[in-house]
Amino acid sequence: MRIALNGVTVRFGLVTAVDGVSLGIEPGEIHALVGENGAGKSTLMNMLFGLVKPADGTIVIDGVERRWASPQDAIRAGLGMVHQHFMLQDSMSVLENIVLCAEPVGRFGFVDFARARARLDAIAESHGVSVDLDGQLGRLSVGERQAVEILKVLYREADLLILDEPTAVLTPQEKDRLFDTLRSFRAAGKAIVLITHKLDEVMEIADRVSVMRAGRLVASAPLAETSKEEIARGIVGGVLPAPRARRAQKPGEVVLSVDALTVARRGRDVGPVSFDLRAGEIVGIAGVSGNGQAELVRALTGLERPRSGAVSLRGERIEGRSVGERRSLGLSYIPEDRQRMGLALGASVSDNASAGRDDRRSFAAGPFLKLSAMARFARTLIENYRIRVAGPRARAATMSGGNKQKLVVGRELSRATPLVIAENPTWGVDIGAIDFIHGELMRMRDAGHAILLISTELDEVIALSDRILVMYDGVVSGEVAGGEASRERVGALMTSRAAAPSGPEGMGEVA
Amino acid sequence: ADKFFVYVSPDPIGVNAFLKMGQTGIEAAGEKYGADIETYESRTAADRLENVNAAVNEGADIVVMLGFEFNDIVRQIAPTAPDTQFLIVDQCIDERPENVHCAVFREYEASYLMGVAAGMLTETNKVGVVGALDIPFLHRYTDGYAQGVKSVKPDASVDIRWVGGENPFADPVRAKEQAVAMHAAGADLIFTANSGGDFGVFEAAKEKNFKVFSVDVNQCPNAPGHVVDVTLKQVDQAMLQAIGSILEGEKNVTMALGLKEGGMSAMALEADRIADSGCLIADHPDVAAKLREVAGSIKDGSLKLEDPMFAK
Amino acid sequence: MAAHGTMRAVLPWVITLLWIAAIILALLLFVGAPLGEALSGFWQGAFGGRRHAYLMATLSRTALITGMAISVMLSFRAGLFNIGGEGQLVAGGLAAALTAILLPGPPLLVLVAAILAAMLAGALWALLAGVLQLYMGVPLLVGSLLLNYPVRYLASYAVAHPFRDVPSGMVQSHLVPQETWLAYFPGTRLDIGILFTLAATAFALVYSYWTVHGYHTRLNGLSADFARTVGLPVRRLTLQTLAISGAIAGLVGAIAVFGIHHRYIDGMLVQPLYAWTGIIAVLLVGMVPWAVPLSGFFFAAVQTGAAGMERAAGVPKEIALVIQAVIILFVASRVSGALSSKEGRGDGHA
Amino acid sequence: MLDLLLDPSFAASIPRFVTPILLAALGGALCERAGVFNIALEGFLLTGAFAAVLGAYYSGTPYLGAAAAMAAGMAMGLVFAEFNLRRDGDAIVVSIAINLLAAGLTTFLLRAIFNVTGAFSDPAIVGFGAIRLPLIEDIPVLGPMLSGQSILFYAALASVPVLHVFLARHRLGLRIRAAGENAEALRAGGVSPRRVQLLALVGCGALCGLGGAQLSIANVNLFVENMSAGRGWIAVVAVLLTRGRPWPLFCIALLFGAVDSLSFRVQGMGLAQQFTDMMPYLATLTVLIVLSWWRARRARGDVS
Ligand SMILES: Nc1ncnc2c1ncn2[C@@H]1O[C@H](COP(=O)(O)OP(=O)(O)OP(=O)(O)O)[C@@H](O)[C@H]1O
Ligand SMILES: Nc1ncnc2c1ncn2[C@@H]1O[C@H](COP(=O)(O)OP(=O)(O)OP(=O)(O)O)[C@@H](O)[C@H]1O
Ligand SMILES: [Mg+2]
Ligand SMILES: [Mg+2]
Repeated sequence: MRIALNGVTVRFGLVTAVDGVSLGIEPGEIHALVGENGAGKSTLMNMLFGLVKPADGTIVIDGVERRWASPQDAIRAGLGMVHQHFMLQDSMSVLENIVLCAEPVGRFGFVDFARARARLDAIAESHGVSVDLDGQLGRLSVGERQAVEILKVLYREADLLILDEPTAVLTPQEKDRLFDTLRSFRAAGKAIVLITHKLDEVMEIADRVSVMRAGRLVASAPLAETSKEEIARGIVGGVLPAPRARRAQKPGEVVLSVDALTVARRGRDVGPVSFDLRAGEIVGIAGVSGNGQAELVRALTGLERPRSGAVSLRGERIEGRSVGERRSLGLSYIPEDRQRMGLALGASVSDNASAGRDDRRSFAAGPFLKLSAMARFARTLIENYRIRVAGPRARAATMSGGNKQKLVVGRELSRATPLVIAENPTWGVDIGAIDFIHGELMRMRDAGHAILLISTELDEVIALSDRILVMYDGVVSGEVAGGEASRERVGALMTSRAAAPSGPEGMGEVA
Repeated sequence: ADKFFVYVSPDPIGVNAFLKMGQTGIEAAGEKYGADIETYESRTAADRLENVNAAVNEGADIVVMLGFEFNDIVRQIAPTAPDTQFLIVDQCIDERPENVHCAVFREYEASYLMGVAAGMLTETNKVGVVGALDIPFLHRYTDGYAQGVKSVKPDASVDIRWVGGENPFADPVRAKEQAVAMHAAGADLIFTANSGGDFGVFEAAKEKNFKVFSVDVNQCPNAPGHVVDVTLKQVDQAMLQAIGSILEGEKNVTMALGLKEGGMSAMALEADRIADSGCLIADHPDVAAKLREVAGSIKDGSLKLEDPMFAK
Repeated sequence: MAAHGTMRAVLPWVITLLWIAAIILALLLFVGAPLGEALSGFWQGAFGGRRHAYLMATLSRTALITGMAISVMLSFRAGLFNIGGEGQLVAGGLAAALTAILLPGPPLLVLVAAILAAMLAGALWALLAGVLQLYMGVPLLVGSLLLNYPVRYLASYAVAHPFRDVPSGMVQSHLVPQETWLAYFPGTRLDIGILFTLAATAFALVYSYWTVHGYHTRLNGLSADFARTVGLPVRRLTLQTLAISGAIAGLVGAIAVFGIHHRYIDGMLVQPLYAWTGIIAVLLVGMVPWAVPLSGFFFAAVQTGAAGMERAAGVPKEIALVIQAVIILFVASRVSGALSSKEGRGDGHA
Repeated sequence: MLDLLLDPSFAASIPRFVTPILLAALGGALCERAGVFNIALEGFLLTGAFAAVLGAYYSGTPYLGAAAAMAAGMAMGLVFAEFNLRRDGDAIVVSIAINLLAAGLTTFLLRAIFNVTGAFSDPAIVGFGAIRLPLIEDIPVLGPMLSGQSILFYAALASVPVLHVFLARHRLGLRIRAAGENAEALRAGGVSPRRVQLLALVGCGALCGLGGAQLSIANVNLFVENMSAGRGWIAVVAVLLTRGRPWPLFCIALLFGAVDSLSFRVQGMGLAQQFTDMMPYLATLTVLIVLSWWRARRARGDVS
């Protein structure tokens, strides 16, 4: 089918997420949609799929203008979407997941699973996508889940496939398998929209590429007529940030030492993991999410008791200590999930800023709070970290994600502890904020603090780290010195033992 | 009207025959002495206090209270409201101010008669009694009954159980369960003295087909063919009399009403009503005769019963 | 523009109030009550009476309801859904009565000892629920609720058998020594118990707004994950908060004993639903501490007012419960969203 | 003790206690699985009990009584939905309010309609009779338990497998489970989770209504204030314990019901009434503690 979006605008309250975008999507074509976080890619596609209502603009399909009351209409019209975050039911079987919301019903509205099975076998035939229909979804790897999502779309006989950052969590092998499938769709004359942050993929598979920035469509052209650099420039708007200059300095004494640490998790335990972290160095931990990073971090920060092994902070054994004790011993932690762990969204900026400080005297007199002192402290953070917010008394929830993140980073870094653990510190944050946060981490390193950077963004790890540990399936599968780190080498390590699909995924995140 | 009487019930009146009698009593009094009447129903201890307070506030001349729940309250309030008269029915308090009056009953005398009947009629030699709550006052019923049974069948066993629970005086569900259980345990005649709960026992009697005794008013029609006899408590009469003497300016009116004074009775003793009472006792002239005889000896004092409320 | 803004803020509330009013009106019409008398009766019953006797009754209810509300509020703000206030209240009341009856000594000392005993009892009972949650994994919501029943029956047993005032004929303890009774305000039947409630309220306000402990528990209440992440001693905070909250409930029990009934009467603290009214009083104002006493007074007035309405217009006073429930449904669903998230239950809110 | 357990009238009494809890719990299960945290079962039960008496009294047949109970329960479900789903009220707050509403409305209407307080009983209230199953009633212990019960008991028994199959294989069942686990996914699939949850609530109301009917026009033929007396809360616990899975739910309900009825029997053995009153709640707590503790131990192996 042939789709045209004309001057589409989507608003969320005061935020204009998508701003007058016009775009054409052709059958038999893979259309890549790129842009930085918050650019509006998902929103645009959600709107096309009927999940959000446009404030303005129209959808024209095969020359007919269409309006959706709900995604159901879009689905009936032959649209299918694989969302940025999987839309699946862990406790259900694969089959149930696929038929959900499109159930073939027999008598009394009971689901006719046999019929569904037959159809799916046929589909598996034609596109070579197949998953054990009776397996429980919760047990599947991310790659397999993706396959299920795609089966869902096929099952509904979609002619337009929208995939929102499908490769973000895939191993290269899984990615290749996915791309083969996409090619077969293209051959079958289906239209495909592929949202991604990875330009290599765009170059590899796309026929046409559109770039969004700040809700606007800044470019849309056949791949042939553009180049990687041009696209990149389009994304960030003008010049690319120069690769960060790192001052060479030899690391100081060991700050954090991890020895044969193992952590429990469903399926296979994480570890044993051993490594040292010295003052004045950034050690990056790379890896596809769900390979044990989350568990490792929880064990280091004290949010979870390890099964075995030793952790010492500046010579002190801490594996048995509480979070509070560890923090006062000199540990700061920038959690991945700012919404739940980084901040108390319901509390004021000031309350958030002073939380977890151990210099009690400076914000409390005996049992009583020094509210003014707390507000003053919040104000300094707001200034030093250029946080855009009404003021110390504003509720944390009113900040945008990037500013929320800046507040968390500011609170933790301002403690100036010998050890900083930063977990995906720039996740879901706009490019300006990313640049700023990276700068802060670097400054800390240069100032002689030890920083453990856990990130699923390969480029981030490579850009910042003095040494890179790669985690795969719960263990450190290799170490690379920052100097000679390349996407290829690290990528290879991220997928070693690639034969086995990497254990149960996403566990860390549900924690 | 120039007079104003208030009746404060200790609990929701509902199907509670005893409290209903208070209602009829106050209405009768209103008629007879040409007074406006109001009824304040209580649900909780706090309600009772507030209701009596309210009665005084609303300028009641006489506040009639049913049941022992009001002792503290009257002690507290009566001294502060000298121009209000307080009548406690069913209870009395010692060293009371002169604007406090009582009318009490000797329920155990009538209950004793029920026991006698039960003792005579039981075939299994097992009888039972369901009381609302294990409190001394209700022992007037349960113990009186038990003594009655023993007096004719010393070897008979009397199974005493209590309803308890959230609202013991109005929980037919639990009352029924107790009756069923007792019947299952062999009791063939069950005395029910738990006001609101009586209906539950009647239900059980109908289902399991055993016979029961009940209290306060003629409840025989509530379970035709299952109620042997009932004790009769002339609350309304007592109220009328007491209010009468209060209005005559008598201080510290005190009435203790038993079989002798006609404040307590039993259907068996009501020659004129027994026939169309619907009570089974009508078909047992021998038993009825025996009861009249026992009642006689209680009235003339030849048979002394001590008040179980103050036993133990 | 600004006017327009305020308009937008106010309008939903106006509509809400209209809804509530409409429902109450419908109920009154349903029982065919003369509206005029009903309303004046309500007003009289809540605030009127000779020498404001009814206002005093309202205030004495307020003392207990607000007390319970304060107790509950401290838990709720810490994200602890402790609905076991009833049990803690009963434990306190019983402890107070028994201490005062059994303990010899000068009245004032006895009174103080009894009040402390009540607070201790309430605290322990609340802690029990906390322990069940922290060490046995029993959700506080359910655990605290179920614990209401055993203590209720234990108290009932205590005053029905070992400590019963037998001659009184009721299921109740003996009277506490007359010298320990709380005095009445001169010329009224209102006891000074309400002063204790005021003290508790003052404490709660200071605690919630200006103490470190209150600050930490508040953070824990807003996000337990966050509190854990920044290293707050979540378990200790939980137990301490429950203890404080239970102690206040116990205090309320003592007020009821020494101020109103002067003994422990079976059911005297349960049947009037003090604890539940306290809970909804907190929910009504979305756990905002300074507003809690006001909403406590409001609900007390609704209850006594309903009684007045019954006297004046024959409207069953049970209407009070209905009114309260309706108000909570409409209002609380606008203000308090922060509860189920603690349980991690309920459908996803915005 | 043993003879007591073998006492046929004891066996026969168990279903009377199990039925209301079971029906309410099954309703709660629907909500639980649909992701609606409904702890207002107590209120739903009470409403049902009252409506049943109302219906039976005016229609003269228990069946219309039961119908009225279901209708009233559903209405409560709608109220819950209105405030929890549409107005986004906190589920716990709404539950508490609805429990109060039920307590208030029933006592209020009791006086407004029948002009009585506390309890209403009248010969015109026709209850469900016992249904005797010829052959089964002769089986020793099970006989009296399975035979001679109200039709509602058999309905409750039947609903267990029905609900099980419904959740497993019915379209709505599937969607209910989805709404409970990942509502966003349902939305993305073009099905409104709210609507699914609304249906679950209505179903819950209907089942609780029947449970209430068992209390008021099957166990007895009258209404008593606060008749549900905590059974709804016990049902809530049963739901939480079993996470709304029908068969385990059935077992728990059976256990709670048995203890409930046992508590009456042991009074005959000289145990103080207050302690027998305590038994059901202590039993519930104990089961809760044991299971939760066991779960916690088992879960300690996991992340989170
Ligand atoms: N439900 C929402 N309510 C309010 N604002 C929203 C909502 N969803 C998205 N936004 C805002 O709209 C903008 C576009 O978001 P969108 O998710 O489309 O970005 P994106 O390009 O998909 O980013 P990413 O690459 O991180 O997925 C962002 O500023 C985001 O905060
Ligand atoms: N659920 C929501 N409801 C209302 N507004 C929202 C919501 N989510 C995001 N916003 C608003 O959208 C804007 C961007 O939010 P979001 O958290 O997506 O920003 P971001 O793109 O992640 O971070 P940043 O834009 O700072 O890089 C902010 O103004 C935020 O207040
Ligand atoms: Mg974003
Ligand atoms: Mg996106």
